[in-house]
Amino acid sequence: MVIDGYGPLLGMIMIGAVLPTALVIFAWLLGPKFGSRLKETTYECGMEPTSEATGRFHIGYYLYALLFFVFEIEMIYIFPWAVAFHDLGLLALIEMFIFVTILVIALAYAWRKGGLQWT
Amino acid sequence: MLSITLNHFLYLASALFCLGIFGIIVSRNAIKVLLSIEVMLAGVTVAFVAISRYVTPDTIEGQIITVFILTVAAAEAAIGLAILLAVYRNYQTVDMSRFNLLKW
Amino acid sequence: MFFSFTQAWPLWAQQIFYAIVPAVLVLAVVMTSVIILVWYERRWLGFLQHRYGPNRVGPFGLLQLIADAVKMMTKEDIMNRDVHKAMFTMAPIIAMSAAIISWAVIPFGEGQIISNMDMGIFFLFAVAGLGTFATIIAGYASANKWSTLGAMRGVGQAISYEIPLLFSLVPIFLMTGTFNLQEIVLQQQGSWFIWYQPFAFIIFYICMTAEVNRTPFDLPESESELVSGFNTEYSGFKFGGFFMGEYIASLTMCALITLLFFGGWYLPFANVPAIASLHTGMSGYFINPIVFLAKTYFFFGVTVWVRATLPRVTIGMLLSFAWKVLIPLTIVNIFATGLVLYILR
Amino acid sequence: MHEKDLIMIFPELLLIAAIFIATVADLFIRKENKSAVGYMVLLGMIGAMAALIGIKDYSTTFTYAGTFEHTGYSWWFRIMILAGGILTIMMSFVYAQERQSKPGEFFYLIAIATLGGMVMAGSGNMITVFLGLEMLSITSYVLVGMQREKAFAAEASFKYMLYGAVSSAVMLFGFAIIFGMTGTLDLAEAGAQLGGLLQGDASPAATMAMIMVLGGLGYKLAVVPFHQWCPDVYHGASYPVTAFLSVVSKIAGFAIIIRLVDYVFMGSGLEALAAQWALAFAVIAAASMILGNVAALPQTNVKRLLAYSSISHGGYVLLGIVAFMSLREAAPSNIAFLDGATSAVYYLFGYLFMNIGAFAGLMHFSRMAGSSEIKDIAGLAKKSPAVAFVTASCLVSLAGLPPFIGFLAKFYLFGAAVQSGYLWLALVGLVMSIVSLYYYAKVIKALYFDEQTVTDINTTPSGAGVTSTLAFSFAGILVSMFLAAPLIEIIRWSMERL
Amino acid sequence: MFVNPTELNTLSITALMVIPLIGVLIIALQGKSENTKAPHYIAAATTFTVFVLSLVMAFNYWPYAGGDNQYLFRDTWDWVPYLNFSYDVAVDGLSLPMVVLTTFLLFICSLASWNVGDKQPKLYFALFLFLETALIGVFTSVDMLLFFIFWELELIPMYFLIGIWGGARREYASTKFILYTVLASAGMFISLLAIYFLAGVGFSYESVVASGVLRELSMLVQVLLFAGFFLCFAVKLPVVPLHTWLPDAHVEAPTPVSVLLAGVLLKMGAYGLFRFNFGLFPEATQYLATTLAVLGVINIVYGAMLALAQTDMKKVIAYSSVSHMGFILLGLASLNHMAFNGGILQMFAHGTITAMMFLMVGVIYDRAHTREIAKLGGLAQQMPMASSLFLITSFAAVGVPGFNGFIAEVLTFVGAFQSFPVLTIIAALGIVLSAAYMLWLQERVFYGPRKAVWNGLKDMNGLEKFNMFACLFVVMLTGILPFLILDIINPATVQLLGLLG
Repeated sequence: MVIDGYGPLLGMIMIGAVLPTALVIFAWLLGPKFGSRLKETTYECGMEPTSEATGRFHIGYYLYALLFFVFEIEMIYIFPWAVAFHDLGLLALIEMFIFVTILVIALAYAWRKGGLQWT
Repeated sequence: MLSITLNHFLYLASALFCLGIFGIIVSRNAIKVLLSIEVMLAGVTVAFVAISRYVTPDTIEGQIITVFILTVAAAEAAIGLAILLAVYRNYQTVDMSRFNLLKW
Repeated sequence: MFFSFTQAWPLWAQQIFYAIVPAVLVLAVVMTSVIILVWYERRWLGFLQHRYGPNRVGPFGLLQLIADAVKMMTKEDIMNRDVHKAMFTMAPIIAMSAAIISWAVIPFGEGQIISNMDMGIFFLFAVAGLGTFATIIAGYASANKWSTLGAMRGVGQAISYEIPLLFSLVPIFLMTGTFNLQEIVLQQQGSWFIWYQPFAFIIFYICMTAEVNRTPFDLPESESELVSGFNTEYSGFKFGGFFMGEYIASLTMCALITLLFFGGWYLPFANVPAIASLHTGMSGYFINPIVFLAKTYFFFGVTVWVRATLPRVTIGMLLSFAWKVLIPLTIVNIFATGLVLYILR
Repeated sequence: MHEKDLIMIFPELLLIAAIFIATVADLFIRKENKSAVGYMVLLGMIGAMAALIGIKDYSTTFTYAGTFEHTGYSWWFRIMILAGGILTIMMSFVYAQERQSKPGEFFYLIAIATLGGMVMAGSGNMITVFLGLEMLSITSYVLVGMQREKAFAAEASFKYMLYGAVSSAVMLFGFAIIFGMTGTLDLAEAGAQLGGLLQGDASPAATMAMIMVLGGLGYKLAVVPFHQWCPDVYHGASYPVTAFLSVVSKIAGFAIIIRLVDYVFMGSGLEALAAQWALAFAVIAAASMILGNVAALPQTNVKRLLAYSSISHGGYVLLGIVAFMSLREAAPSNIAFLDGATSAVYYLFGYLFMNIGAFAGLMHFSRMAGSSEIKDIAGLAKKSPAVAFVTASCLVSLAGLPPFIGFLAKFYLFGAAVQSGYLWLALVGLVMSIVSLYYYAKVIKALYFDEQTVTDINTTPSGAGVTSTLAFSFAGILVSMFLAAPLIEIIRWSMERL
Repeated sequence: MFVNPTELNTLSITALMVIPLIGVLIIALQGKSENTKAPHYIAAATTFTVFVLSLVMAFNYWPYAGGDNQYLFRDTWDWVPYLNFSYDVAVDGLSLPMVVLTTFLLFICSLASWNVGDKQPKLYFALFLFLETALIGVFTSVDMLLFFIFWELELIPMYFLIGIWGGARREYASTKFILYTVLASAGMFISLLAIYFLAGVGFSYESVVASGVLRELSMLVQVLLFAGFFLCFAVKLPVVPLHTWLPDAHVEAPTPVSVLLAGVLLKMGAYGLFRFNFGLFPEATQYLATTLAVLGVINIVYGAMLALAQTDMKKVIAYSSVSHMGFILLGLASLNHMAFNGGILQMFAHGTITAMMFLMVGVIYDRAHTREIAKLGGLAQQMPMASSLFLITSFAAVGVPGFNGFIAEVLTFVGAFQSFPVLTIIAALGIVLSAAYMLWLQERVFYGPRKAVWNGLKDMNGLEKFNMFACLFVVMLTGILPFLILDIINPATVQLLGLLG
């Protein structure tokens, strides 16, 4: 396969990747380098750092992530359907309705079980 | 110009697949094992898409199964993490060599 | 054509030219826009809050950002000793790259687009989604609990609002039957989609605001709680990377609003032959991008206005709003649109 | 696709509807009334069963672009799987109420897993195979680990998940290779081409693909090289789930394997190839029978014992497949033709009832004693003689003694194996059946002969669910023996429409 | 009362098998009353009905015994046509005496179980009646797979009967019993499969014999197939090296179960040997006849000598069974008309006589709670009726004229002498020994000085007397009028001899 027609895109990606990198390196070269032990401590509003940085997190984040996972994946079914909708009949609409109903049931489940509650 | 053939994709697919297997065998961290499974599935996906493009350009069966694999892989990962969470609650670790209540 | 002079060149040179020149052009527009927008935001915010905003450096403070940029570039680059150095450095680069690359599929006018791919919107969201990685990587690599917490919030917010954001666009796809942004704009020559899909627009607007972490949804960096959120440990240009990435992302979202709901580069009543002729030919080369950018800047102004007006919400309110209100609404909207379209056909 | 074609998946649609309703209803039903969810699911399943029986002669074969097929073969396997699901649901009422923190979910997850099995049985395409497999597997992972607070369950579930995920990835890679070589995902078409490929120049790649696919499916069957998860998972999971895994998963796996074997090896000119592979299958079958039965001997836990026994039963069924592969033409005209596939499916049908019956009965006793160790259920036969009787009958049937189906089905299998020239395999099976008698007798002996060791037994009745499961199982093992002729008639009918 | 059997649809063997199952159902369905005697009555009534029906069947068979149609009262049903397997039961001259013996002993035993069944009576009598079905099935199956099914089926109730209601080492005994039998029946199973594939006419004994395929096989194959069947029957019979399960099972089993074990189950071995081994493999039978005879003689002498050395009453009788089964084996191995008749009559005779002996032991054990010969003694004074009945039983066992044992032994010996003179003379030693151990047992248990410990013992009660006299009646009836049985047996033996050439 010859990569064709994607040349400008490739250029954009390359420039998009190179420019920030270059700027970061450039800034590092330009900037002064004093360094001191105090500067290298974790910043907690001037206090001595306490406890681990990667502790436990609210379970809610995890539940939302799971829900996101499900919905985001379902998106790859809904989007093609939407685009092809013009060529499909009523049956497709009904099928998608059923499909989304399953999603809604999942959402209702999470809702009812308190998965969406942030306490 | 740069010319990529089916074989290149298949090499990539196999490499990913083997990398996944390797990861499963060597890692003791359960999360790494889950990630390795995803890598295996990624290898499979690459193979399907490449074959679909090169061997059967007229049909999209390969792409369809890829979409399904992605979905299922996501579900599997979600369930896997949930189960791992339950395991972690009981064992306070994700080190697989500590999961020894059952005899294997 | 603009670049017809390249036809005499050898093939490899043409390819390199086409790979680089459009990219550089777009990049220039985007970067300039950022510079303008930062000033614009601060002035506009000052006006809304009955204060001056930057007004010392240059006329109307126009050169303020240049000064800021110089300062950013020459600051000391501090990394605390617990950070994961590679990831710490990578995060701002990813944030900025993702924001920049997503402009590859945004048309400034008919044909004025880097890659007119059919999967335009898919590509855009896929790339823009990488920004989330930047957030979480930054938070994790910083070895600071405020950063990590901020990153968690950022990600939670981004993924929650991603769903209604995408769902709200489905009616547009149902109507247009394509993901190609240029195609979508071309279909709006007669009338803008805002008239057909006001709900979709409102939801999209809300989600967009949350997606790019702007007030009232700027929880990842809420100063009163989390110092500066996930970028607390960043300084110098590494901070600048996030800063610029965020502004570019906002701009992208405003551009999307323009393209999807407000007719892109088309003036109002573009189906009237007199106005339609403006958008074609040589005049189109200039009018299209100008109209497009003008609309985009306008919507950016609206977001600033919102920022100046509304207070910040809490994370619980924020997330449950997305799941309990926005997602059901978008789903209803999808099927209402589908049904109407089916009946009309 | 036609609207008319929906009739052939009507049973599945009915089941899906029931699951929907149950899922939503579950959200609003109070914890002490969760059995209602079970009844809803059960009703849906029975309706699906009725619908399935109703569409037996429905003529259209494929729907959804050839991915789902309604042939006699898929019809029969769907019936078996659905029957397994119904029995499992019935036996889990008491369990779910007493031991589950989420009884409602428990019911409809079993229904979803059953649906997955049915999709697998009806699949005509690798996509559907994969989807059905995963629908079955993923819900099974959850079911195994549903008692989250128990370390056993969580660990078993995690191990099962790892095995399952890796196996399905391996199977998919095998599918990918097959897809690359044949250019189609259709099972029949790909299988037909694969038969030739296995013999030709591309044989190494095709062989590898075949091994990967069979290996990926093999874990569902828990036959020997893929069996390690089985005792642990059975041990960690609850009784209904274990019964479900040992029956429905196995039947669904065999549904695919038999069909694959038929598509790939049964073409003309592939006799030598089929013989080679049959030998490989025979070795696996023998290893499963030997390992399963021998390893079961020293077990002291009922569930582990039944786990190993289920490994061995997988081997027995494979024996039928070996016969199926080697027995290409009808035997001398004066002998009834012993069809390997029919014998395997007949065995599976019997296994369905005897295994679920055994699990249901032993669940009852374990619940009484509060432990699933054999020594703890000792002497409980006196406390509930009827249950003990059915349990003992099922165990006797598993051991292959008359008057239950286990005997006739094993006889059929061994007969088919002998006729196909695998005398040694039949002998291994026979000897191993006798070995198995020892450990089944151990359980019966504990129930009947030994003195009761646990003093504070739980005497609350197990409810109508367990009772009716046992009744159905007993009727199943008895009726499928005494009405063997019509049953085999039906199975043959379905095998001819493979 | 006499009906033409060909028109006799109302009298079927299936009915004989179904009636006990109905009994099982009735027992199972009657509530939770654990301690009533209801199951006892139901079982007695059921077994009695079956016994009467079998008698009616026998009387109806009698006029047709010598006819062309060998299998009468035949019920067939095409069970699994794909396997050529059918439900096919019928009686001929060989099986009818066995069926009557079975139903008779079951009836007697259901009465003898009056006390045994008190522990879980419902389960006990359910298994008991189930056993009856299985046993009738074994003796009437024409289809060999069906025979095998019933053969295995009989194990299950027996396993429980010994295992639950047995003595101290009941688990050991029952496990040993079932493992021996199942392992041995694998031999039959393999031979069965082989016959199925070699002959290719399905499982029907009749059609396999008629096809004559087996006779065309090489002698080696025939002998191997013969051995497969023989292994199975030898364990049941039992032939000497395989007999070790028997004393254990007998000693541990409760009295009625011992009666059945010795009276019916051992006959299954002899019956199978006679019907299947001899019928299917005539050449191999002739080839191996001497071996069988030698085994029979070893059984006779070895069993008798071991019986002499026992200290437990039940073991004495158990070994006497081993010895007596040797007579049957010798008779069958002689392959002539008279010995065949004698052997089969001996099956019947031993069934009834050994039942009497075990019943007597049961009577004593019930009262004294010991079977140690050394501890007993002088019981004749406490239990005169028991003493005299035991003496009569001993005479019957030894083969005194007037009892059916005498006729059987005479026929066997005369027949066997024509074929194996030397072996028969050695076997005669067995008779002498049997007289020795029986009379010795009588002497040690009932005579001698009266022991004070046994002063309180009551004599036999009515039920026990009824049981004993019923058995005695049968023993003497067939001893005095042996033609009652011989007329039925004779046509079958004649036909088998024709087969053997």
